[in-house]
Amino acid sequence: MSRDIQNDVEAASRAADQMAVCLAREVGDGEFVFHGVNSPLPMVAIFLAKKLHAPRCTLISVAGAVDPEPERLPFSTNDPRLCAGAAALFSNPDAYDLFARGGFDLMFLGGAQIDKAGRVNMSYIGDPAAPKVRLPGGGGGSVIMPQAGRTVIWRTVHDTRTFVPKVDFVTQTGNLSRVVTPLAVLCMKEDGIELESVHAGSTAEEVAERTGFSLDLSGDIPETLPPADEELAALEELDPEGVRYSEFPVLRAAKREVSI
Amino acid sequence: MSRDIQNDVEAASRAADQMAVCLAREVGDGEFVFHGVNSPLPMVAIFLAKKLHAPRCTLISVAGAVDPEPERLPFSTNDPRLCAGAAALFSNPDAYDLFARGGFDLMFLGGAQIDKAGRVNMSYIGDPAAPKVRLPGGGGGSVIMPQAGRTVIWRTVHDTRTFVPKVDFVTQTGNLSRVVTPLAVLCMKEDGIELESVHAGSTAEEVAERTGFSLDLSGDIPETLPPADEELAALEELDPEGVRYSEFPVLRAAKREVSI
Amino acid sequence: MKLVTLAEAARLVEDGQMIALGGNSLTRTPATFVRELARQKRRDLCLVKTAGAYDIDLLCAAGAVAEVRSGYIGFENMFGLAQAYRRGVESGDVRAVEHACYSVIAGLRAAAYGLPSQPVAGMNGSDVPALTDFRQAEDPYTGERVYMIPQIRPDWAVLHVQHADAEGNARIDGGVFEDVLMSRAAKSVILTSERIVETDFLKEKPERTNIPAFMVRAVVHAPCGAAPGSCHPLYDTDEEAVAAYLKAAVDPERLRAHLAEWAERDHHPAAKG
Amino acid sequence: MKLVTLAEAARLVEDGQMIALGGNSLTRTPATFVRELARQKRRDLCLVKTAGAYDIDLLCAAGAVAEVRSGYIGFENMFGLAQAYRRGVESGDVRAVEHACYSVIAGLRAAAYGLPSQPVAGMNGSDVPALTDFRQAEDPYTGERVYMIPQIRPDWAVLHVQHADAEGNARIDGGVFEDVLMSRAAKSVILTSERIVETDFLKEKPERTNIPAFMVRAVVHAPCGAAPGSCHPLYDTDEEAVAAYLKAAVDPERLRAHLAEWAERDHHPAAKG
Repeated sequence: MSRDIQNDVEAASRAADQMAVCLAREVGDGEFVFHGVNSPLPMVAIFLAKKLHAPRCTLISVAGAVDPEPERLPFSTNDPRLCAGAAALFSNPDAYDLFARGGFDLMFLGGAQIDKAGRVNMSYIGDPAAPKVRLPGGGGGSVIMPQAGRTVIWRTVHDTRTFVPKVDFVTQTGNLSRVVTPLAVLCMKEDGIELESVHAGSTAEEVAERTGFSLDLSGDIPETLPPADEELAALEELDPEGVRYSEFPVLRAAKREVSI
Repeated sequence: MSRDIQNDVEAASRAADQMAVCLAREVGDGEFVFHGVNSPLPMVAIFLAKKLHAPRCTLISVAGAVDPEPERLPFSTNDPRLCAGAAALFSNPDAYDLFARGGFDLMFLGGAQIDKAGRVNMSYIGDPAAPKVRLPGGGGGSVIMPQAGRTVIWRTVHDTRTFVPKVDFVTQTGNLSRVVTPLAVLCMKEDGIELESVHAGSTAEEVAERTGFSLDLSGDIPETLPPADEELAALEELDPEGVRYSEFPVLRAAKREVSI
Repeated sequence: MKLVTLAEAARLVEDGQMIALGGNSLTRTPATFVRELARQKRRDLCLVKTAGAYDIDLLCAAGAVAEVRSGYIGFENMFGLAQAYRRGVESGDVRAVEHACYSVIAGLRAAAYGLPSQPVAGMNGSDVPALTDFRQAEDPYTGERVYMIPQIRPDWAVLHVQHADAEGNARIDGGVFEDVLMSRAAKSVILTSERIVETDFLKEKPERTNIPAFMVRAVVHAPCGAAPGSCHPLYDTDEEAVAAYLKAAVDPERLRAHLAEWAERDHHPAAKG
Repeated sequence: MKLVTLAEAARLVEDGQMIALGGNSLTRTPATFVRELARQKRRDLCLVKTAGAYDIDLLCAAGAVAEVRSGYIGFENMFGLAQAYRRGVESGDVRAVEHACYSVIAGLRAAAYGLPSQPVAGMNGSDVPALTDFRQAEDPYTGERVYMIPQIRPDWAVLHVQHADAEGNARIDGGVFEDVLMSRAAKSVILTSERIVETDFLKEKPERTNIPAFMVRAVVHAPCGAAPGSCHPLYDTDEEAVAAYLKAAVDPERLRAHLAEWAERDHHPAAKG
């Protein structure tokens, strides 16, 4: 492995750990939280929160169970092994109904494009009638986001293609609380998304440069609380296979290289 | 038992057998049929039809099963024993949905009042705002009757309190096919309910006299096809305890007297 | 641990609240719980049920009921009309909100789905919608006019089940009727259960858990909790006891005796919480 | 007896029909059936699914698809986008009817409940309703404007299950996702099943029968019928096989090879009908 790639791998690993910890801190004890398909970081974060500060939070996952106790965390977040150890299954229609009647405090959603107003695109790049890219779609997002107590968006790249002045298509919006990226934590204020804290290794200026809409840097932007030793230890115990790293292309590539 | 009561008992028993057989004949082979709560005669009739001419009819009952094979017929028609031997349960919401999407060919409903136009009252005698009698209500009737392929009403009394010029309250209406009573079979024609056949032991004139709206007696009113030996034998084998008799007060009283 | 005594669970229900009662007719109804509500002299309840009998009638007899939303309230042929309910409605003490069983289901679905109302097929030609003020909406695609049933969101779903753990995970044997839907429509659930089981027992077949613990506020150990009705596969309806109730229901003194007579069974020694 | 061969069952599906596919993402999807539709060169299908992956993508790759109604079509991080689906939409060959998973559910509910459309909570602020022409209706009680999702009534629900008898009674282990709803919404059901069981086996626990026989037109014995996806508790996703498919999907020749390679497993000798 070259020195450059090794640096990238180390940076991405640190970012993944920082993001997992930031997402976990969003989960309050006793809260109801859901994660959907293709959500490794939120899945790891929720189990981390349950292990640390939120043992009484209730997790319902797209895999269809209430508070599962899987022996190990799978890479697919709707792997049936995510129902192991649950006392009750809970179908997806049932879970969406629970959102609709206001039963969830917190939801983690992805976003291919995000704009200052907190609108999220998971559907199309370009004109939906003749799209440049057909994205996967928002899953349950367009109904969930206006219904969840609060929504946290996570995105493993922080660049001006993601953070845009105006999304090409509004898949979902509403109740946005925070956005967590490899560089920073952003939060939703009255006038739109602002910078809340910057992870160690980056700066407010770098974040602003890699964000396609303006951020108010006039105040004092603190450093994100780095992962505590206890958090890192719990993370390693919970996720020894590195499911949290699977969202980072450079880490997937590195893993393949190592295993070869 | 006095001679008079004995005569009444014999007449009621004959009427119950005739009614059970008439109701069974309504069930076509391969048809989907439902019965609700408090429906001993329809329940017996459906099992009789399955035993004789309609082995491939599908019964779904309010007790919650598809094509049960109970060891004996219970007196309550939503007794859980009516789920015995079924390969699938089917909840009531599921059954009502099946009605709503047109999945049932035939439904048997009761009626406290029935008028010439085929409207059925199961709710109130007198003004609903200050009723003389609060009846049980129509169960699923008001949604079922407009949705079932056809509805057959059964009623174990035939008098001018039941067959009225205009019902006090329309609980349910629509898709009425026939009305079966201890005296006769009536059927729904374009201009309303008419007499189709008269059971042995009664006459068209008696039926007309005991019906509170006009019936056209000008044509030839045939006698109802009496129960065939095969039908009676199957009925006795199917229902040795006389569930079909339980809707007749005189037979309930007689049974109590005998058991004392 | 949500396991409490019958008396404690019944005290959760406040005067004037709306309660959906599980089971159907004389099958798997929360009879023990209903008797305790009567003994605690609860008042002005609004009861929700598709097809009720002993449960609704007893609460009407006890003067606990202001309103009943249902499709059918009656005993079957063997027993006849629900006399206390009938008397309550005829005297004006009880408001009967006329429903079809399916419109009760639709109203519960509206609550479960977070909607102000739920469309329902059928009801054409019936006087029920006008009497109950069910309004129509125009379907925005077909122009068809469809009845919309307003949300029914009970304060409590009170359900009797065969298996529950101390946290409130519950499994129902046999027909579920509207119980699962009621658990989703109500703000919270109170369970009475024939057996209190270990959670590990339910974990063996989580597919069979009908009600997850997080929906449940209280669990009562109530063996024979549906008597004098039936509870599959454990016991059948006790027809003599139902007949005895129907005689008691017409007279306040005898109703008190009925409630007292059942009190010992209801406050089962196992049900300590 | 509804037990037929895979080829016979697939021939029931006609060009241009609407099919709801069971399971979710790479879990318990009717993969064997989908491959057979591709081998039989079915065309112009309209596919319905909340969250799809291999099943939808393969049919798009095979040129079998005119329209997809879904909330999410994609492989997860390990594999990336659903390239054939993406290409189909971007080229205009496949019409993507933009839904949320919950609006797919609402459309299926409308069909199951015999309604022209079903209200759904949420979607405020989203461009999805305008793009897909979801219209609003005014709630007749609150005046609130609610999105109504038009009925989705598939010609077929194609579901892969763990247990079915020869008549079509089916039991699902683990998560049911939208399978039960799809069976009610569709005009008829085709089952592929890991095991063909005696009806008596299902009669022991009729509570666990998710789909009653009367809804089902055909049953196919399909061991490993969800592969390369997973089927709880029998097998996990075969990640290498999924990766191999994704390479095959970009090229018609390699796709034919993929379908041919799986043909022998799909036409399982046990699956004689």
